[in-house]
Amino acid sequence: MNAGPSPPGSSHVLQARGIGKRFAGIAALEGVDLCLRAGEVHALMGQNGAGKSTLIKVLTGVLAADSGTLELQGQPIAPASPVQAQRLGISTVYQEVNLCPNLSVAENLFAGRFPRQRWSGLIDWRSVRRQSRELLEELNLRIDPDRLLGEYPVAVQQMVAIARALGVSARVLILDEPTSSLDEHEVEELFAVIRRLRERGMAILFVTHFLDQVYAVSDRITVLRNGRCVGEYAAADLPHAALIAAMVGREMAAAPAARPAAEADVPRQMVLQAQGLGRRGQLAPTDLELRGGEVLGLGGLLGSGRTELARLLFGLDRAETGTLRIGGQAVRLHGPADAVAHGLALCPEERKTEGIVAELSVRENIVLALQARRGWRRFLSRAAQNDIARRFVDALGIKTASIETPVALLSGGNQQKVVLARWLATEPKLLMLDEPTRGIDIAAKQEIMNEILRLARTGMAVLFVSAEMEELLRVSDRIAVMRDRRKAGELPGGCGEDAVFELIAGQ
Amino acid sequence: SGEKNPAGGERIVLGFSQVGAESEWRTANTESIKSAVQEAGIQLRFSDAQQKQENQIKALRSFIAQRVDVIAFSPVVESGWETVLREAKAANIPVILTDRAVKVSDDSLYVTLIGSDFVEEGRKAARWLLEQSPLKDGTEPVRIVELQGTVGSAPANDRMKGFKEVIAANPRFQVVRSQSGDFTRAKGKEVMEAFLKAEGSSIDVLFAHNDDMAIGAIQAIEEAGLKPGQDIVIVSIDAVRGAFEAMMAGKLNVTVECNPLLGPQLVDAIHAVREGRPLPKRIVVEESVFTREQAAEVFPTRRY
Amino acid sequence: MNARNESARTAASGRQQEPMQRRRFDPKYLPLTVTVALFVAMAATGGVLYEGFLSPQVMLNLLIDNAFLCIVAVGMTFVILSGGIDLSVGAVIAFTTVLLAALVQRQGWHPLAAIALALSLGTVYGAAMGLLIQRFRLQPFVVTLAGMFLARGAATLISVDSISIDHPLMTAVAYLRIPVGGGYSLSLSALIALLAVAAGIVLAHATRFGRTVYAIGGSESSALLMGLPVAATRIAVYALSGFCSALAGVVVTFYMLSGYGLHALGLELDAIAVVVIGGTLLSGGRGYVAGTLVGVLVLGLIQTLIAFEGTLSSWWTRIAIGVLLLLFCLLQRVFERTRRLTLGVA
Amino acid sequence: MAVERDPGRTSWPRRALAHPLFWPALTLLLLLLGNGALNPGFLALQWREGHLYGNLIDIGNRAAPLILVSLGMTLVIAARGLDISVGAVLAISATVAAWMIAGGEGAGSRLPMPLAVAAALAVAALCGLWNGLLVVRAGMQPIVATLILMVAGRGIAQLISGGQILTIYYPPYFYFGNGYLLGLPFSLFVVAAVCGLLYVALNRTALGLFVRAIGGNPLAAHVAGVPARAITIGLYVFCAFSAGLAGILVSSNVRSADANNAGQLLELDAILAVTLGGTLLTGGRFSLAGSVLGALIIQTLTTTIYSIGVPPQINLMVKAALVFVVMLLQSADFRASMRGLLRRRPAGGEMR
Ligand SMILES: Nc1ncnc2c1ncn2[C@@H]1O[C@H](COP(=O)(O)OP(=O)(O)OP(=O)(O)O)[C@@H](O)[C@H]1O
Ligand SMILES: Nc1ncnc2c1ncn2[C@@H]1O[C@H](COP(=O)(O)OP(=O)(O)OP(=O)(O)O)[C@@H](O)[C@H]1O
Ligand SMILES: [Mg+2]
Ligand SMILES: [Mg+2]
Repeated sequence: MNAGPSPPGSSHVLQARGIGKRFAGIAALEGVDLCLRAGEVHALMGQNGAGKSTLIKVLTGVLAADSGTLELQGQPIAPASPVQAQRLGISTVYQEVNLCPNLSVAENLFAGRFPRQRWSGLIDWRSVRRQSRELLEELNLRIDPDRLLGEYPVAVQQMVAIARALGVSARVLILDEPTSSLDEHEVEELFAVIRRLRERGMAILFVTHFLDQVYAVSDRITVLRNGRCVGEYAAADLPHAALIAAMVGREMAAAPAARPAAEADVPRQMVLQAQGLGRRGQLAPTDLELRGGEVLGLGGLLGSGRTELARLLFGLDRAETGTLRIGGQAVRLHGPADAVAHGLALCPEERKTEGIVAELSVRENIVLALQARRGWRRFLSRAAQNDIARRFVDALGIKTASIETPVALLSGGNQQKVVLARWLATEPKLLMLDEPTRGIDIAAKQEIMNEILRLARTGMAVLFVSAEMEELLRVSDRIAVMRDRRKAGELPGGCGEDAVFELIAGQ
Repeated sequence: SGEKNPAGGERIVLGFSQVGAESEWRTANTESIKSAVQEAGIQLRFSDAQQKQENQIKALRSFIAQRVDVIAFSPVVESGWETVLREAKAANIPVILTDRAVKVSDDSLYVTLIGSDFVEEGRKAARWLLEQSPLKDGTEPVRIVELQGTVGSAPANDRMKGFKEVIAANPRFQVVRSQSGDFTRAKGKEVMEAFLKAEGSSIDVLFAHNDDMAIGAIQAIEEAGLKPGQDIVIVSIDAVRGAFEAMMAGKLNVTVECNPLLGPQLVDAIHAVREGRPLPKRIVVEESVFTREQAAEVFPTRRY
Repeated sequence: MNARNESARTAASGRQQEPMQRRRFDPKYLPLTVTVALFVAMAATGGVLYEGFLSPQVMLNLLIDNAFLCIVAVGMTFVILSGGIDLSVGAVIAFTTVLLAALVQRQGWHPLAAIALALSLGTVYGAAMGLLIQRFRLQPFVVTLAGMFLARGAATLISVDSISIDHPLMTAVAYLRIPVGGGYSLSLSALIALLAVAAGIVLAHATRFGRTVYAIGGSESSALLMGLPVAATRIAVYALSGFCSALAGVVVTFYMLSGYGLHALGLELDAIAVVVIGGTLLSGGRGYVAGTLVGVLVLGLIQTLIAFEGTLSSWWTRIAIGVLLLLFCLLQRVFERTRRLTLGVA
Repeated sequence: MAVERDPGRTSWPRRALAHPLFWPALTLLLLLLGNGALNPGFLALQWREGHLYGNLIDIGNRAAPLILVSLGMTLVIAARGLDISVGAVLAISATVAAWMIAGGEGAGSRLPMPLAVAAALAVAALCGLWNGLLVVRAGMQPIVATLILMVAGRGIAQLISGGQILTIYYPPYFYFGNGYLLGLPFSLFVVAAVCGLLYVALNRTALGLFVRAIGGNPLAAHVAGVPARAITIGLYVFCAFSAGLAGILVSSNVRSADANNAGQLLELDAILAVTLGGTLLTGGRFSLAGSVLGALIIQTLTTTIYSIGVPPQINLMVKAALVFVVMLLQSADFRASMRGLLRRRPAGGEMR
């Protein structure tokens, strides 16, 4: 196969025609065509619930399509399971990290294709270790391959999943939102690898909600809307606005909602005050103040301790040092139940493990925290629950068949919205959001930003953690920067990107 | 081996492995042995096997490791003792069996067996039925239901065998239903309830492999509106306290004694072994058959 | 932007280099270490309290008397690691003993032929249960419980009475003692048990099958998406457990020289208990075969302690077993927690 | 899985077929009808001595303790726990009650009966608290934590009873397990009361939501502020309490308490009932009504075996065969492959 971007029409590697898939009444895909070419990066775009992940699952044999055909290099194929797809040379990273947290990083990289000692047929652990180092190196990921995967945060797990997919020498690489948890640096590492693979002639399918990323790597874009193909475009020919319009189905004001001018006249009440809050191995003693009506952004690199800080404030981990005052009163939090009772809320980073309860319905997931705050006796009536659930389904544009649908059946982005809705529904005094917009499409993201700002205007304090610098700068009144598990400093909201980066770098 | 007792002589150490504490009968058996051994000044290492043969073998091994002077045990089952008994023999520790027999290829592996004969108990129950029960004469067929003990257990197997053997002599007597009641009151009652519903009131005799099941069954019979002891003749085995109470109330016809009070005989045997006196391979325990008429008279003397 | 970010990253990443160095102690092995340490402590306590407790033969007896439990538990470890459970093991043992005894004593089979048949039957039986569980998505608990009824039922069907075995080859093997020096000896069964543990360790940690078992226990859906052979592995796990049960049945047959439908009553619970005490999570995915061996020894040690005590009535025996179990498990938890905290792992 | 849950737009026969209780209910019905066919008197009910009399009544009365225990077990399992000490707790509660009431023939009760019953239930609840604390506070795995009480519990019961079967001679006590109210066994009313209580607790308060959240994802529930630990302890207490209640029924029914044998292997039966009722042992999905049906199925099976007169040696074979049939009937995958109707499913199964 030749290197470099190939002209359109050349070497179709994987071609899907007229794919249709229905789930119990909902059409997730209808007549979708997709064509992946060798040596090309193909972006698959669409709003949350548009059908991207479903399409990928069909391509890789996780789901059986109701209609349509698949061809791999001209040969019709019908992978009936992920194993078969892998054997056909299709390597996939699914949207949720689908690795085993109880295995070591190295094992996750090589499960199913362990190198074996020639003489005994047993797994050759030395070469497993060596090869994992090499693989991780390729992504510039400095982690211990012998540690359990579950000990690392999602971002790292996502990188490992990518490394695993890269390790298989495949013809087709499919990445479903690989960058949702990564910060810019990791994304760059990934893109470098993707470009290299493209040069080697691999066909790559790439899903993301970040427009800049799309334009940074992809050659071609297919847009899905409500399960239908809107069109296939060459990336170079499709302006930003046109792409957004194709996804959303209407023109959208590209201008982001601006942070309202600081309303200095509103007296801001101290909501939370942390002094010397810390825990060995997690966070050096840290001071932090949060007032009603303000948004405090929390910046820093992956692993810099932002999540830890939020967890300590919420009582999810027990603080070893320091004091916490909520509304002027010194409190000791014994757990989230305590924190919720004090009017705190934490929308956690890890949606799959700490966020959704997959078996419960959308309604139940949304009212869960509110109900926990009310206690078990003051049961929300069914009508009240329906009301709340409907309100948030509308407000956040959660795409679901009904509010009684189990959350497990929602698309990734919509699950994230449900978790967010759960915490918004509690109307807390302090709302802490750890990467709340992960996997959420651009339209919804704007709505969520607006919602946060609206809430802040009503007097709520907001702690906002995000890996996206723009987002952070856009909503924050103040920005606290974490570095190396301690607070490196605070900046006023209006400061530029540069100031923040300098603080992150410690210069 | 052995420790000095206050009198200066060697104190005999007995390792005794009991089956468990699964019934009142067993508890009485344990008590009898404990008190007899204590009176005789023998030091007792007691081990309870919780009804498991594996545990019992482990206990015997640990007795051997502790070098006790005599080992006695009530085997959970008959077979499976060969290996460990050989080890005891190799360690020169005499073994006495109580209550139940074992099947071994080499008789010299144990000194003697003190215990009841389950087959004979079954026979006694049947004989009473054929020879003394109110149903002994007549021409009508006699319909018997049987409540068995735990399936596969030695007492259940043997009592059934003995009973069948004798009953076969008279074709009028027929076992129409037989089911396991696991030796417990609750199961006995439950099974009897089902029997009563399935057979209506055509049951003439209930033969229960132990008193507990009979006591449970009596409740079921009463609840079905029948008179236990009259409408249905009830024969059981063991002769525990509860059986006497039932007999005195006229609800149970007869119980075949299975004597748990083996302690004194065990102590005698131990002394005999220590002194080198010869012992018969089998020491039979005195057992009788108690009827309703004798119940009130015997009851005050019962210790279990 | 990238250059800037890069410098920020290196500045912040001094800590991130750290995991690359080999740590002195891998916290992964912490539970196992704690369990072993507690076992040693318990044995030492016994040694102080009771004369002759620490004699080598007593310790060897732990292995001899628990050989079959050990073998069954190795199979059970795999089942539990895969997130399942197998309640049929005790019954399969009983069935195997009865089958062997009936074939050898009544049908005059050569013991080796009978053993071969029993082992393959056990394996097939396990595989069949695995197939039901996998194919029809039945819950392992019910399937293996019904499997337990069936196997015990089949055993009593062959023979209600216990059957003694006096085939010369069988008795010779049963009495065989392998000297280990100093006048102490092991039985062949104990040796088989040790081999089973060794094989189990290799199987679990150095083969694709073993790692797939862990993966399934960790997350079945992930294992599927990773393209691992979930179905085949799950069936193989139950087949393995069936094989181990049959092997344990053979060992029991030698141990007791008899076949009996009521052998190994309630053994499934003991097996599950030792696996869990050995540090394997009942929910699957975590644990070690080596831990299971320690679990077996711990349970054996508790019984030996009680046997040496020798004054407990039946009920106090039960209470004492419970209390010792409690002590052991509590200490296990406490030490694990404090060590974990001082090591700084979450 | 997705197909079975969809609430909208299906006709009622399809909805009934898809209802999770349909198959357990059908199984029970088939068992009863099968019995009726084999043995015409099986389904007959008579009016005798002021109450209903017949196999169906027996099944209900016999199943009552198992139903109670299964209900408690369901909730513990729903929250990803397991309680294998229920049999021992049943024995303890029965023994405590019997010991406090005891007294000789006609001697009346040693202590007032309400006190005895209350004490028995309190002791049972304490056992549950103990289990719950071991699981939640000490962080032990549920099966080991409850194994401890399972082993030691019977010892404690025997300690109280001195290894004897405690016979009860106090007739008022017999009412719980043998008495009739409105022609039906009193025990059924106990069961109904507990079911009612549970219904209210789970559907009229937030407890049901919390329990399901804990079972679905304990960590997420904890993060959401659900008092997961307290609730889990509470569930163990309830489970033990229901076992205690069952102990009262059992000891009252046989007018004695047998520390060694009462509730023997009850944990297995209870877990079997729970699974037959459609509850997942891995947590997340549970059905109380299903467990009641499951317990009834098990008792019907037992009674069937007794009344069709199979020889006891093959009891177990029959039971095994019936359990296999029951669970295959209930397996959607089995039915699907039998019908061969459903679309060819991917070998890997559907994603969750
Ligand atoms: N197993 C399922 N059962 C029922 N509906 C499903 C199932 N899987 C997906 N859906 C529905 O199909 C639609 C498409 O989902 P999909 O996951 O493909 O969206 P997506 O484009 O990947 O969205 P996101 O950007 O949020 O990841 C959604 O409305 C979703 O609710
Ligand atoms: N890119 C990485 N490379 C190596 N280790 C990492 C990386 N990111 C995180 N870690 C490890 O993960 C652990 C926890 O990081 P965590 O996600 O809690 O921090 P954070 O500041 O909240 O980061 P995030 O930006 O993801 O919220 C740290 O101990 C760190 O060693
Ligand atoms: Mg998606
Ligand atoms: Mg974080």
